[in-house]
Amino acid sequence: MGQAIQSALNPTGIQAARISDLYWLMFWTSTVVYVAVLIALTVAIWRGRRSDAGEPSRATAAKWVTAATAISIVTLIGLLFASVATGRAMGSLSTENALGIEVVGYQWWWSVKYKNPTPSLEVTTANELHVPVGRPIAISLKAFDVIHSFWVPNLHGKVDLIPGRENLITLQVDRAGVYRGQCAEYCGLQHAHMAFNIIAEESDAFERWLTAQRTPAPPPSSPELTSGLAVVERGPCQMCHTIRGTTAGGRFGPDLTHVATRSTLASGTVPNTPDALTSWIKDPQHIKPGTKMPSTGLSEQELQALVAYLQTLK
Amino acid sequence: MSAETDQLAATWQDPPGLLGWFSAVDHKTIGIRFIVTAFGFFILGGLEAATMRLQLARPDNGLIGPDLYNQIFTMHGTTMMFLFAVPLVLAFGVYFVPLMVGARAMALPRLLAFGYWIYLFGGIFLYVMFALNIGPDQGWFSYVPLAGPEYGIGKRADVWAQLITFTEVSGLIVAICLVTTIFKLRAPGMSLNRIPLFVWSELVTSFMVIFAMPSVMIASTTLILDRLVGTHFYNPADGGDPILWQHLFWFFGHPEVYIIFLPAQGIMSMLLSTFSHRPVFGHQALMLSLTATAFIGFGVWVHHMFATGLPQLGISFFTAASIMIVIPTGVQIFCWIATLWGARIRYDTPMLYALAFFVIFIIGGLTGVMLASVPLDLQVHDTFFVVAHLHYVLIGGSVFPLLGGFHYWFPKMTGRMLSERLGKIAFALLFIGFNLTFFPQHVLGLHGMPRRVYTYPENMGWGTLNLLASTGAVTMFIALCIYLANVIISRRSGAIAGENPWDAPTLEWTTSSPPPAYNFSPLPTVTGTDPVWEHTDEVPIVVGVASECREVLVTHVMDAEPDHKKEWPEPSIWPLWTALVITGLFIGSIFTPWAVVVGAIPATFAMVGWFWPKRGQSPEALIRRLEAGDHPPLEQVL
Amino acid sequence: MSRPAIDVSELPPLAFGHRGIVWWATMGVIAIEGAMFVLVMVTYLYLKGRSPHWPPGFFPPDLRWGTLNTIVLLASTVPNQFAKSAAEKFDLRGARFWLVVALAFALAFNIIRIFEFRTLNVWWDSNAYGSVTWTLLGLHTTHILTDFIDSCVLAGVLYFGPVKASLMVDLSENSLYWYFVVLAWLPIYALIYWAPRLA
Amino acid sequence: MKTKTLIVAAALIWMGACNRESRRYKELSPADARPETVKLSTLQPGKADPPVNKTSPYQANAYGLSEGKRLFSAYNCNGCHAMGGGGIGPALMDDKWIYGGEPDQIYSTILQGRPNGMPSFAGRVPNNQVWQLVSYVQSMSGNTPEDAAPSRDDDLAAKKPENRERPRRPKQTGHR
Repeated sequence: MGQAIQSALNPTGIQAARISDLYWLMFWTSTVVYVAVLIALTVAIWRGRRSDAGEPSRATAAKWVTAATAISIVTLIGLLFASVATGRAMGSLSTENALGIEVVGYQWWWSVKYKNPTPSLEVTTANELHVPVGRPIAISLKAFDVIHSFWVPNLHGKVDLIPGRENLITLQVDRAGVYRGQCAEYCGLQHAHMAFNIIAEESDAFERWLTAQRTPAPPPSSPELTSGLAVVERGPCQMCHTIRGTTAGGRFGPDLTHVATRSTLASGTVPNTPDALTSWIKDPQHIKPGTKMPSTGLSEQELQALVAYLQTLK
Repeated sequence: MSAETDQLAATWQDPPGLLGWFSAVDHKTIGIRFIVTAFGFFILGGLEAATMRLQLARPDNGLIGPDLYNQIFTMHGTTMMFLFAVPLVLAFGVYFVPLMVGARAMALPRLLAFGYWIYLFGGIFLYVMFALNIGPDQGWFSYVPLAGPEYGIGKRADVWAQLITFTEVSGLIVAICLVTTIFKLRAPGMSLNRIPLFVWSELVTSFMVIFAMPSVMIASTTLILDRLVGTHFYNPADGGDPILWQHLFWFFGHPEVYIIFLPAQGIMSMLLSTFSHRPVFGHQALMLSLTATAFIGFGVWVHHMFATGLPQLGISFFTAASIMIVIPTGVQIFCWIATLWGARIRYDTPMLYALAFFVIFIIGGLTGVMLASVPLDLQVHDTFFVVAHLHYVLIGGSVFPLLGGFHYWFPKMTGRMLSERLGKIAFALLFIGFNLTFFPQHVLGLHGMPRRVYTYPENMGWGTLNLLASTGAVTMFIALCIYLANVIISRRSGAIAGENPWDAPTLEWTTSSPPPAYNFSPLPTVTGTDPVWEHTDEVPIVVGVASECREVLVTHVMDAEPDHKKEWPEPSIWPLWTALVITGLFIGSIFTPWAVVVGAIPATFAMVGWFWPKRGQSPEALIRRLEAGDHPPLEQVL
Repeated sequence: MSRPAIDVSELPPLAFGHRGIVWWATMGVIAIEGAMFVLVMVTYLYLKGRSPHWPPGFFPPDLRWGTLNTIVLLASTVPNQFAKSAAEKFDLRGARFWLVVALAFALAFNIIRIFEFRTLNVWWDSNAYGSVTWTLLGLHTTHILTDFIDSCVLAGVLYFGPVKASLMVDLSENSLYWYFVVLAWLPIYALIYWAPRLA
Repeated sequence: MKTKTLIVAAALIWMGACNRESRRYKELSPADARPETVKLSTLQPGKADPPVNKTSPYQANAYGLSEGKRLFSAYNCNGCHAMGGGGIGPALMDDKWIYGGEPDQIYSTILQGRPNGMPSFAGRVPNNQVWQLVSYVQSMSGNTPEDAAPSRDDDLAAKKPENRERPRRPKQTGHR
């Protein structure tokens, strides 16, 4: 099944592991029940072929039906307890010294903010969450426009992002790696292209990444880059996008301060390569029909300068 | 005898000619219309499904874009739920309930006709709008805010909401007709515990309709108000709440599933008993389980909302309820197996569909248990696992029995048998195609493929299973074409059926095929659950019901003792006019609230035309008669 | 063949109450409409539960007209009952007279209802509270209006139309439905006028 | 004859509906992105000639209007024209238009900017988005079809929804 980067049956976090245990318990119970019932059915039909087989006395039949019902009740109660127990266990994940992240769902991308008591230390990025391995993570979920749903199958079940409400999902990653998540609540035209990555790394690597993210964008170091920045600041980009350290402060598109460090563009639609970036800026509606990103009709040299500049946002 | 039957035929026939066709009130005529229309929409919904499967056959497919895809999956869900499944299960009731309870006609025939027209016009309305590119695109569940005024752009969501009004009005009307018929028109001797299981399932279903559908009516109405006149029911910024929509919708939406499922279970009991030539084992246990399912069915809606972050304590109750609702269904399955135990089974096509029910539905039931568990649901909710589950439940649990039931009752409705050969081929292909289509989707869901995506990237590794599913969809499509061909051919040249080709036990098989306009002559009485199999010659018949006017015998609710004889409404064109006026009102109110006010005027006139008596005497004359005491003694009527 | 037979030729041509067909139809409608009323009232309480204060930022509706209307509605049950029992005594003259009296009450009620809407002190598009209040009152008004028109038609038939004795049954069930509309109003009145005050 | 009229009527309805309902995102394509006026550089503000078009292509298109509404707040038009009620900038809900309320005039106002604070958005806002804004601004004074104009938004009820505004003929006043 591919590389199972988005599979509930390949858990790499404690929460998902608990769920998949429950799944396999239910799976095998169900299989047994299913086989048992079909065997009973086959036998029932088979006996009909024998001439001497008559109708069972209603008493015996009643006995069997009652027994079967009793067994199913017991089984179901068992499963009920297993389910509730799993639920409790998942709730027990402690959130003290948990890493606090705030995710806001937009049509059709994710805004990610790393909370911090001192506002200047807060980090905003998009469509990509870096998290430390082995430390609980408390993600608060909000929606900007419509209902979305935050779902990383390898790590946890899904929780909805609902306008006017705030939901919380707590998870913990046990193995370093890249895990793919995707919006799971139908949210309009590009629901299909609203993915994100969770990059789990050892805590020092994570801290390094976080501090790097705190720095503003580096100033342009060459004329081409300067004109690239000019496109951002005086052209269309800054209407929606923010690049910290420049005058670009739009709030309705992803934060681009460190866009070059991300692995994908357009919320997991295409890999983040210079070519992909160029064609994305040139004609977004071709790559992601309906996306809120317009194509801005930049001239070729403007486009080149812009892409060159964005490449420097590491 | 034959003089009387001629007289009855003359009395009960629907009037001839085009006008007569539009004024028909015979429950068999209306029932057939319902069934044909429902299957028509089934074909459309199937075509939409096929289109989606083609689009998903391979990754990054460009066959149809997101806009059209979203409209199509919304149309598919809406069509299958509101224009196919519910109308069809009720339609079988409309045709067969009066026959199975030995009644001469159905209660409230004009209302019934009105219900059909409203349903038909609603369906046409939806598809015309779809052709105009105003097809709903927010999902058959229409979650706000996506369906709300700000994000539900244009009139598409209004079309959906108004279609709901059409179909719910129709469904509620049919439910009332069924309940009244089952309670008041049963043949003498058919006490409650002798009601055939299919009739009982229709009764329970009708009650579910009556209490569930108002919820979605309120939901869709408030949605339209939000969109049209700017109310704030679902606006979180002004005291509203999107979750309120989900409560209102699923409080209807889950019972809806059982509304579709219970009548199919009733058909199952009929089929198994007929083809094993035995009374169903545990008749009353089955009645109880149907009823219990209905009751619990109203207590499980929140399991569609586990991911919305509702308080943990509250939702464990709904987990428990959702798991426990399996028990009554289990009881039914066990009783059916007991029925088949050692029986000499005839493997005609209807029976094959009944047996397929076990193989397919039980899988759906078991995955249902998984979905009831909060933690597991959080993983598979809104994935293809749920798509697989719901199709195993609704197609395996409902469509298969319904198709079997159609095979079973086709002779009664048309007088001709369906071809067994074509029937079995269609069945085999359908069975294979179905599992091919939907079993892989369990795996897809577990491997992270969400629902309602118009495409998926190559590197997710979902391609193979999706291709498999699409192949299965094509197979199903072929199977259904064969089924349809079988119907068309056999309609003309099928073998003549006769009264009771399957040697089935219930009353509808004691009259000719197709049944005469007056259903029965003489009117039957019953002494047990399986009248045909009990020695019919000692069983008394009913005499003394007039044949020169539309007179119907009304009986007591409990023991079905004869109570009084009521004169039945004549055929009338007014239900059609009223339906047309109401249709105009509904469609207009998508664009302006004033349509309701303006439309009320012709609606009133239509109502007057409907209710104003055509025959009778002048009030003064009647007063004189009544004051002369020319009326049944009061102790008789009170 | 000489099969035993049940002879029903002596049975009456109509019956009142739960023995009749119309009663069951009416009950079906009452069940549906009742469910709708309950659901909107639940919606009201749900929204109330989610709001820190109630009514949010508006004065509660004026008691005057609403209370007056409640009295009118309760009073209307008297002629309604007379019409019902007259019908069940096959007293057509009395029945249609009392029906007209009941209609007068209904008319008065509908007129006062206009003032009720005008003294709700909130608009439907002000906020969710306004929306649900207007919807609740509007839903009940539609029922009053439809039953009003319905009764007018019936009265028209009883005075001018060709009539049959079976109309007495329709009349009696029509009064039954009026009782439902009256009973449904009481909890709605409590919600619209008193919930904002007691909260 | 009758059938012909029917067909024509049907065709008209169809076109009307399609125009209202079509999601015209494809039009935000590179070709149409630049303002319809000849300009040396997109980075040079102001001085744009009046557009080639006289009316907005999104006048009766629900998608374009709702996009316009979204951009109106995204591009912070609210900052000065608070919900069209006016503030630092003039009100947009009334019938008084300093520089004219015709579509092409609004278009020029957005692209060129105006004295006393209205900045130029030339080179910052793609052409089609400008037209979407134009249509939305017109809907604020009820000058777009009722069935296409935006309805109430999921926000505090500050103003009447655009689809319930009664139309006001724009009057060019030249002053506030």
